[in-house]
Amino acid sequence: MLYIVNKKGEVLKDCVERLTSHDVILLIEDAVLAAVKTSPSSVISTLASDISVYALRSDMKARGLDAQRCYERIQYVDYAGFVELVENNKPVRSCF
Amino acid sequence: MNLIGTLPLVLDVKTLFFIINKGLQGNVCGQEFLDIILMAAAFDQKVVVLFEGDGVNALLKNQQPECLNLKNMMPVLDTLPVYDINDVIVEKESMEVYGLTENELAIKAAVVSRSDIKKRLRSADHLFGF
Amino acid sequence: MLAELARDEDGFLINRNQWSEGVAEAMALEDGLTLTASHWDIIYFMQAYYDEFNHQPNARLFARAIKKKLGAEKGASIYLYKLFPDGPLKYANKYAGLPIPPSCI
Amino acid sequence: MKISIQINASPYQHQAADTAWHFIQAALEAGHEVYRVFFYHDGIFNACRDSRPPGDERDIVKRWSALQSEKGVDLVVCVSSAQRRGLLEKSVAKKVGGYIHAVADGFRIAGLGLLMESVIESDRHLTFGA
Repeated sequence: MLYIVNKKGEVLKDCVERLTSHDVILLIEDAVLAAVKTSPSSVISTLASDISVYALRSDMKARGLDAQRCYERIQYVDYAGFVELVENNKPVRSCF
Repeated sequence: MNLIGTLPLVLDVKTLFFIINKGLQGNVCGQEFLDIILMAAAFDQKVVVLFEGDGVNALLKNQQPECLNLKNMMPVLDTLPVYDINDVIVEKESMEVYGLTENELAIKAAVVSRSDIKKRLRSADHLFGF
Repeated sequence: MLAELARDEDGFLINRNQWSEGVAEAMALEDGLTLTASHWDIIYFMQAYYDEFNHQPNARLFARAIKKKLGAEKGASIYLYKLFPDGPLKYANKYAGLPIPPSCI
Repeated sequence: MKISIQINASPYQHQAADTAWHFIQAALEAGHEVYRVFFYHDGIFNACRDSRPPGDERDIVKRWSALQSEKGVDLVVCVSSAQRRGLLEKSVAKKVGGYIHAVADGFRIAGLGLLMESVIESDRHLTFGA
């Protein structure tokens, strides 16, 4: 199952609490900030290793966020990759 | 069944989950979301309505949005069985967060654990939120 | 009788308190329709549905709800259109003294 | 795959309409079919003909119109969402003395049935919201 999340805070938290094995989460829009390493660590760092975490590259770039500042587990996709995630996962839940 | 003079109309049936995770009052989006739910039933789709997160409070009795001149959506929830929408579930963990019990809910809803909901979600075709 | 009532551009009552069976008959007559027992079944159904659920169905839901309550025959489009040739949803609401549904304007 | 898109947020106020547009471009590029884009809630403001952003900014409404005229993507605005928010189809506007040019080129105003059809026909349904 694919979760598309567009903001941090409660929306991301509600979503993260419901992720289970082999789910995929894609951070878009303002949610890409959750990919950045923080102190204390963000909820993204607490996720089990069998959950794939993606961030939309153009939303990172637009906000000046560099992959080097982000958790190592984050994978990056462009819009073509976004489409592939949608194609390869069902169902899709948009969290906004 | 009357098949004579009737075109064989085969409508695909999909399983659609409608997730209510916020209140139904305060803005018109909840009201408009209910319209989609009812419409899905009118198209003979398999409809599941799920209340979770803050949305469990949308089931509270005694909501009085009329005091703000807002339309009360609680009676509209009572139309669900009219359109044969009987698969209404509410997440157990969210009920616990707010200390709610089943008899505090305005409509009949099955209390289901987060993990069992997840199993059902995985078999859905499309998920809707608002 | 109709002249003194506040109504919108489609002739719908602005204030349902002014509704009576006589008003419904007059509004229908103005549209060239004489209400029969079959019309009243639908009109009373609309009023009861609105009072119970605080909701106005669209055309598809309307037929569905009637089918559920009054049986498949009365919920059939052909039957409803025979009763209200210019649009069952719009005119059933109108003669019931209810607001005009968004899709009917 | 066939993709159905729903847009729930107004343009400019939020990124949803931009994200949806970029997603649709990529989906078409990859050879997928975008069955329909359905504008709901405040998403109906994506169809406002008189939106006039400054000349050096993206024109979201024109971009949608172009998607329809160049790629043939069906753009449908929900009639009840639109009427509530003051966006009237020409014939309705004429009747009530409203503004008859409100809806931009390439959009059509219709009911929720078209959303349901789009959802039933499509392999994926994606909602973009605020």
